[in-house]
Amino acid sequence: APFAAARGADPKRPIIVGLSQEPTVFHPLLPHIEVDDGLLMNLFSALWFIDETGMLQPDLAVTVPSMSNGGISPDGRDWRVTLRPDATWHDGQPVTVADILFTLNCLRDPAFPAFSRTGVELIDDIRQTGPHELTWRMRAPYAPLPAVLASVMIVPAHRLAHDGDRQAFSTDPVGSGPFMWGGRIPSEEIRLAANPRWHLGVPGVDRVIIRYIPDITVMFTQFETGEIDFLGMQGIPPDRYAQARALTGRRPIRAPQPFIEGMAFNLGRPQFQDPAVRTAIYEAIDKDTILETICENVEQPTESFLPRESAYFDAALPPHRFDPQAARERLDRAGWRPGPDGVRRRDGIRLEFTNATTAGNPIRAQIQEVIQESLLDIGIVMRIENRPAAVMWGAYWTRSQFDSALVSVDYMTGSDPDASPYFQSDRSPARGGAGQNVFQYANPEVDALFARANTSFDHATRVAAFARIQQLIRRDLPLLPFYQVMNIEGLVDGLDNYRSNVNVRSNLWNLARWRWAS
Amino acid sequence: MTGPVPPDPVPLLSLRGLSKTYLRRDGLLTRPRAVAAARDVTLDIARGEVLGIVGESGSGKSTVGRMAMRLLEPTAGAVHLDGADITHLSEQALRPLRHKMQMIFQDPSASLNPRQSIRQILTTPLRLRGVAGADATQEMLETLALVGLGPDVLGRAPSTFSGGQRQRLSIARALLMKPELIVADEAVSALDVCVQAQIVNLFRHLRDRFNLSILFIGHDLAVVGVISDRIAVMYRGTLVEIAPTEQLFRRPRHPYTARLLSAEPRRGVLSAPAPPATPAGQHAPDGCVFSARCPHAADACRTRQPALAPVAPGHRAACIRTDLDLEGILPHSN
Amino acid sequence: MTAPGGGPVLRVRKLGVSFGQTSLVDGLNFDVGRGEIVALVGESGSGKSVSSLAILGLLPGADISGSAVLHAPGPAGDRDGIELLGRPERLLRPLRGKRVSMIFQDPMSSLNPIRTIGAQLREILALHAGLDGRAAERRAVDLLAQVGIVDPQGCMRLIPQRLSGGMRQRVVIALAIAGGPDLLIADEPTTALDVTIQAQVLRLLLDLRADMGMAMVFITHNLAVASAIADRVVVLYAGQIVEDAPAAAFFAAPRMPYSRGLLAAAPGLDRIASGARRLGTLPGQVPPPDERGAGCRFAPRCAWMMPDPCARRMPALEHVAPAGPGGPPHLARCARLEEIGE
Amino acid sequence: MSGGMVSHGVWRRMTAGRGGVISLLYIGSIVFACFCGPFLLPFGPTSIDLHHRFLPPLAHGHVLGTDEIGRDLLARVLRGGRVSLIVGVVSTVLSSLIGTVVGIVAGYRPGGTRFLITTVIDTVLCFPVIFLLLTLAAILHPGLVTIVGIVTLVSWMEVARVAQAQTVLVRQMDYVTAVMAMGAPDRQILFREILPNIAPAIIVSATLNIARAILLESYVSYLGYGIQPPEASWGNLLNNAQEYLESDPWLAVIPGFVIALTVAMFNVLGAALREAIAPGRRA
Amino acid sequence: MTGFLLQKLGVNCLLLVLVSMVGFVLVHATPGGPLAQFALSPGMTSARLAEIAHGMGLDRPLWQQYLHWSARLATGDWGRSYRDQTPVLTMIWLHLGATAQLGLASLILSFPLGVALGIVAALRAGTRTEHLASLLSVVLLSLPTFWLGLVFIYVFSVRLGWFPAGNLTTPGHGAFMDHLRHLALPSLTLGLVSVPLWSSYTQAFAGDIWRQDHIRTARALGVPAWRIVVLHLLPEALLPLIPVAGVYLPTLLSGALVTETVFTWPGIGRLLLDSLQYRDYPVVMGLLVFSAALVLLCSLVAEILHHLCDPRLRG
Ligand SMILES: Nc1ncnc2c1ncn2[C@@H]1O[C@H](COP(=O)(O)OP(=O)(O)OP(=O)(O)O)[C@@H](O)[C@H]1O
Ligand SMILES: Nc1ncnc2c1ncn2[C@@H]1O[C@H](COP(=O)(O)OP(=O)(O)OP(=O)(O)O)[C@@H](O)[C@H]1O
Ligand SMILES: [Mg+2]
Ligand SMILES: [Mg+2]
Repeated sequence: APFAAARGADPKRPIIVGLSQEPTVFHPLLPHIEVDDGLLMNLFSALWFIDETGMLQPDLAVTVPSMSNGGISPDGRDWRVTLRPDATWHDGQPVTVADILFTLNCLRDPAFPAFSRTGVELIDDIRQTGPHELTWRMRAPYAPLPAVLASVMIVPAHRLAHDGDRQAFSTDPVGSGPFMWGGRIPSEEIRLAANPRWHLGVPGVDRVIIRYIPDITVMFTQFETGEIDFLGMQGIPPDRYAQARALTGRRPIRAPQPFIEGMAFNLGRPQFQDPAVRTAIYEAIDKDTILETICENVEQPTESFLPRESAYFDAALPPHRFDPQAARERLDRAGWRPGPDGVRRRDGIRLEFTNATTAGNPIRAQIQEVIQESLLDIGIVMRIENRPAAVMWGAYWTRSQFDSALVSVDYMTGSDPDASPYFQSDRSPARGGAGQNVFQYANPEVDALFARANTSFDHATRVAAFARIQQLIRRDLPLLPFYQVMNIEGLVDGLDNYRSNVNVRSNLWNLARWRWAS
Repeated sequence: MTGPVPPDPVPLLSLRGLSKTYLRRDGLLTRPRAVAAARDVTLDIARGEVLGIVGESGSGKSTVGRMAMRLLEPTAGAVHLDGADITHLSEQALRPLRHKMQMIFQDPSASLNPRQSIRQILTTPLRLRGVAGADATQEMLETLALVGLGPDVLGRAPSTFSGGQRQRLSIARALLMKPELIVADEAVSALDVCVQAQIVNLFRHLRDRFNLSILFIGHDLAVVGVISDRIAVMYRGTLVEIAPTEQLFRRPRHPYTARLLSAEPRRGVLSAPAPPATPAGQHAPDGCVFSARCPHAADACRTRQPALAPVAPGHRAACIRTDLDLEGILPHSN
Repeated sequence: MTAPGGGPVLRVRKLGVSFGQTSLVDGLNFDVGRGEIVALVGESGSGKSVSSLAILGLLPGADISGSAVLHAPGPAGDRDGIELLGRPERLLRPLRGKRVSMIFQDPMSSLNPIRTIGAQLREILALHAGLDGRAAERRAVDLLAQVGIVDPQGCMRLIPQRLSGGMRQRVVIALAIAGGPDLLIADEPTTALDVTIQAQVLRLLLDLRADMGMAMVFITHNLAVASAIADRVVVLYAGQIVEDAPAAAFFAAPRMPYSRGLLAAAPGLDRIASGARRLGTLPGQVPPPDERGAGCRFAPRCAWMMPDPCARRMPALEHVAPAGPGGPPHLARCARLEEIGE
Repeated sequence: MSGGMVSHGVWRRMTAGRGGVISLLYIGSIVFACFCGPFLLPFGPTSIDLHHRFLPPLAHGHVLGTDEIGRDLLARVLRGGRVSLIVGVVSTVLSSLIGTVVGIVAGYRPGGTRFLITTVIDTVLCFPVIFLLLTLAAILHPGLVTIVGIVTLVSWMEVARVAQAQTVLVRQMDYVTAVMAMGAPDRQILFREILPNIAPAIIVSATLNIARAILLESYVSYLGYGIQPPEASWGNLLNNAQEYLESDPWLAVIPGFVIALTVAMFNVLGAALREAIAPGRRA
Repeated sequence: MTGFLLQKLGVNCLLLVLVSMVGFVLVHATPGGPLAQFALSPGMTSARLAEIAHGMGLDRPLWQQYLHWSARLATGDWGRSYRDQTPVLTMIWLHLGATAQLGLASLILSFPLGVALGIVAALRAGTRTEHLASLLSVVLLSLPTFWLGLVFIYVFSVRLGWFPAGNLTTPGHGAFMDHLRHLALPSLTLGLVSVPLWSSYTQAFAGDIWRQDHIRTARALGVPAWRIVVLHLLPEALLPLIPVAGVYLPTLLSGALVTETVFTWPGIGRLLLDSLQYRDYPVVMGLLVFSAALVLLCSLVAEILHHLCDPRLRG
């Protein structure tokens, strides 16, 4: 096991975690957001999990099935999983194959409001084949499945079999993870208590308190005053990084995230259909200076939609070049000429568009303002129309009603680089597809590459396919990749074993191993 | 004796059985209580007649005045102006008739808009009559002179005047409407004797010269006496006696009137009536309103409120003790 | 009735009141003897209320000059007395209510609308008579009975709104006399009342004078009232005293032309009988405070006016007839006193 | 004609006192500065200079320093003043107007009309302010007009209540009855007799409203429904500066000071106006 | 009395129905929806979102949804939060305590302070003291709450370390004193910003009364100044504040939002904001009905209380 289970010097001292959003979903199969993940990973266990190196590590399963250990048949369609016998639920009941079956069946049931059915819907013919063993058959091979299953938390069948159980579960969830539910004050905190019977050891502390602190500035202050030990989600704003480093007894940590911050285009808009326009816009943006000044050198510039920690990341993509003159010339060549008001146009289409992002994010607003000025410089008008999150991510985003947007998106599927929901041409909701291709991006070559990569279990084949996809996306620019998001998390000195993990959506993933140094 | 004005076939103003009951909710926790401010008041005012109304404070004088002006909805009864029933006319329909009657209010400081200059205040009636320009100014100045004020007042705000001057201004405003009837509610109470005399003379003059009718409400018997042709006496909302002035002063026929007259201070003499034996307001519900305080009350007085009945020519009183010989404040003439 | 006697309780000398540039009252001289009722009459706006407020130190923002000395009552009074004008609030407060009290012009608004009559009376009694608890309660009931309230116990528990105007006026008087003052200034206490209640109130004030020897300044417009109650009459015109006479003498034979005009304008009952309904009036108007000339202020309206002394020089307030020792003086302000005669 | 005379008098009396003159001068100059000032400054309110961020006041010719992306703070403050003043003044004027008319009518007409109006007022009062802010702003298109509209919508009720209560009082006064007794039409009674007398109370609530409107705008913008970058307002300059309260406090101090000063001046103006309308009120 | 109450209750019930109807339409008319927050989740598709929305009944006609909701409300079922499945009433109840504490504490601070300030300004009208008092009110009025709160946090938490920067309690110190320390800064902030409300009304009312004759009477009778202010002026000036409080108190429910955010105080304001932002319709509607009922109740109670406290209005 990667962890040497060890109690901290002072296991009674609780760890106080500050998050700027409130975890509210305590049933891991229901739709939830990142902040819920941080909690759910500690209450529940999956069959296996992804560690900070990207390796899958067994959790409820004895081993992670693969072709080499025979857990997956050579055609990638027959799977066999063996459970460890000693795992129990928080209420003392053993974790059994029935629970796994129940969980997978929930996800496969179209009537169940599961947060995602990607991959799982391909599973067929599940059966228990031994006291601790089960098998299933895939309707089609699907390489990302292990990564997908790493985020499928197993739920207790005996607690959820009946009507109305789901609602009771929301106030008293029972899992098999390292921590047990210790109570909740809505809008204030959630308390977790160490699970003494945890199958992977004993958590390093007895209690964890997760506090909801909606204002980022306030959260930083509470970190400053020592009211929270760990500042997690949403993190410390870049412009406070220097200040945070000067604190004594606490330190900021740059934790790489799977999110890629960039400017997304809606290619359904006539002004964006010409790749020259997208390229020119990219060229006109002084990305380096933005990263240097507004982002205080905290963020890592990138050209890919994959995080650099991914094994599939292509480091050889052409770098961005800031060259407004080149941008102007490119537009001139493409026939976009400045009109009398200085705004470029072609065939009655003006180079004018709106840009939106979630309101109340000062860094993004500053970046928008800088871009706005830079684009005006080359004859493009960008109007800023930000929206609150609930509006922004509603139909406006999903139905491609935006012109362009400043967003940070995790394009991967778990730790797998599968980004087909975002880039395959048949996955655009605005065109009737099921997926997240809100860019309305369509490139047959990309479509083919995804199909190849997702059905192959051969690492080399997949690496090659994803490298080509990254190159094509970099060339076509349905989104302008600015940087890979670094979350600056804050940690009090003397709290050991924090590990940043780009493969999961929350760095609370190994909270069980955190402990107070002696 | 100047003799009563011969009754006009059609009186200018005629009040028929006017009653007003206020529903007063003293608190959330109590039932609304009915307060009879006026009960079955019947009066006529002829053209060119000055009718005085006296009575103790709260006896309903202002209430009657306001009902006569249709500024207050009567609970029962009717108001006739020039023979026409105006009790149920809408405010809209009433508007043209309002020119004919004007009111001077009891409180001089409350009846002038504190945010307007005197010119603005006096322009309002002229404008409503359609007089404008030089004519308006001319008329304004003439009327001001009538009440003893000069042109210098026009630019000033009401707050810069003394109580007496304000009272004169509101009289001037009423006169500017050129009404046929004025209801003057204690119009001279706040004035010093000199100005009071001016106004009293002015009213007499207007009555003689323009045949103006005046309903003059007051509590200074001397003033009311000097100005009025006839006087009505009210007690607790009920009209208890009505008679030509001299007749009333010489020989009151209602014990309350007698009591009122006896309280009038005269030079060097102060005759205060004995304080009432019972706390006020405790008269029998059906009996005569004055029965609780009346020194002459008989048993019959406690069972029934007597109606206003003629006791002499032009003289009516609501008292069953017609046998009494009550003392007035003027010597008996006969 | 107690005859006025002894030294004055209040001696006012050269009292002047002005607001900024406008002088409202100037050179007021008058005395109030022990147990004496002085009626202050005069046209509206002549400064009656202002002067009495000034004496009590209740006129903020005004410039006050002259002197008003309060003497202890007694057969001879004391020599020095207490100067009221310019006395700091801290030192004035103990005098107010105890030595000198005031009833204001409007009885309706002079009582605290949300405290019971009992509470208001008890407060004053605790303050000036040192009474509290039972004793204060008893004294309060006594006072209310004394001012003629029929059900004093019940009245104690009521708030002013539940009382009729006459009752309220009597409560105000009860408050004013609770401290047993030597001097009571009553500013038109009966103007708002009807004649029956007015008569009761006047009777009450006379009784109080008789019982407690309280001196009184009685401000009024109503000459009939003044004649019924006052020992002496002081007439104010345009901020000056124009006549100061014993009541009897005044009503019999006023000497100053304005006083005569006043009496002529008063509506007497005799007029009704005689049928002479027209009241005597004075022509013209009172000059506003800032348009007072150097001469006699009444001159422009005076029938006896002569250009020479009247319009040029202000006449002095002079004795009409030589007052005998202890006899009541009669003063008037007119250049032609002699000629006008009686 | 005569109305002119009195309003002339109001103006004269208002400018007679020190408070009136000072506040008028201040308001005049801040309006001028906000609407014309940006054209006279060497730095535009939107010209970004990422290499000169967070300059302290007086550095490099920036009188008030620069903000987090190197824009001249003075230019920003003046530019922001436009939005804040427009929102503050226009919504206050609108809410006072609506509130006054509604309140006066409700106060003047007992019975059905009053019941209807008080019901509407009560209904709107039942909605928490944030609820209205968030839902309406999300439904409407964000922008200055929306903000003015929303701020007006959430603040007219108070004026209406004040106006109604005052009207009920004033309507009973004899000077109103007197004019009614002359047969004057309702319009004249409402606007010539009643309105001038309830104006002081309305002015009080209006001056309180200006501050609230300016702050409310910043709040709406903060929630993402307000004016959009690069436009600024005093409130959102202050909002954006909260992060730098420790490191670069002037970014917060300056807009905060301008808001407080402006609000104070409107209060002084209100007091002077009230004094001018009610000249007879002596202590 | 009962008649009056019944009539008032009837009208208020109608108002509640009206408010809930308007509110329902407004809430559902806002763009976005309760599921928008999941749009960026990996593997989420709009088809999936539509299926979930259908399961929640969100795709039915609005009037049906309203009827359904109101019918259940009538039976006492306020529904459950979309976000965490907690029953709405429980949710409101859990947040109400925090808000009530904060509101009460700030009231205890702001009311006496505001009244004192208003009285001083009224009594010293026209003097430097009055100007100073009004200046203080204006400054407090124009201070944005979050700004003031942050300054307090920097001064009293970060620099001086006297008080915690937020939350209800310190973990492990659930004691009463600890809770009071947590309450200190938020209530100070909210208290200070509400001072101008009380001071401006008090100044207006007390100024009026101070000019009235009965105050002068009290002075003429030699009542000491402090007694006049405390016993004569104050009670009368406070009476008209009762209806003001009746309007003000319910607004604290959501009006304390900014303070609650800055000091991470889990109150109703934040619940409302979060529910609005996540389009948690049942909670939003529940809060709306609850706060509307509170508004109506408070104004009714204030009216009754005003009648009980003011002897002039009593029978
Ligand atoms: N709006 C009202 N609501 C209830 N009761 C009222 C109202 N107006 C007057 N009253 C009552 O009606 C009665 C008569 O009042 P009114 O004003 O007519 O008396 P008045 O004879 O004019 O008295 P005064 O001489 O004091 O002016 C009084 O008892 C008064 O309390
Ligand atoms: N605070 C003040 N400032 C300026 N002038 C004032 C003030 N108070 C009173 N006056 C003026 O002083 C003059 C005298 O007023 P005062 O109240 O003493 O008159 P009065 O003799 O009592 O009259 P009334 O009989 O009407 O009560 C009036 O002209 C009045 O306008
Ligand atoms: Mg009356
Ligand atoms: Mg007076």
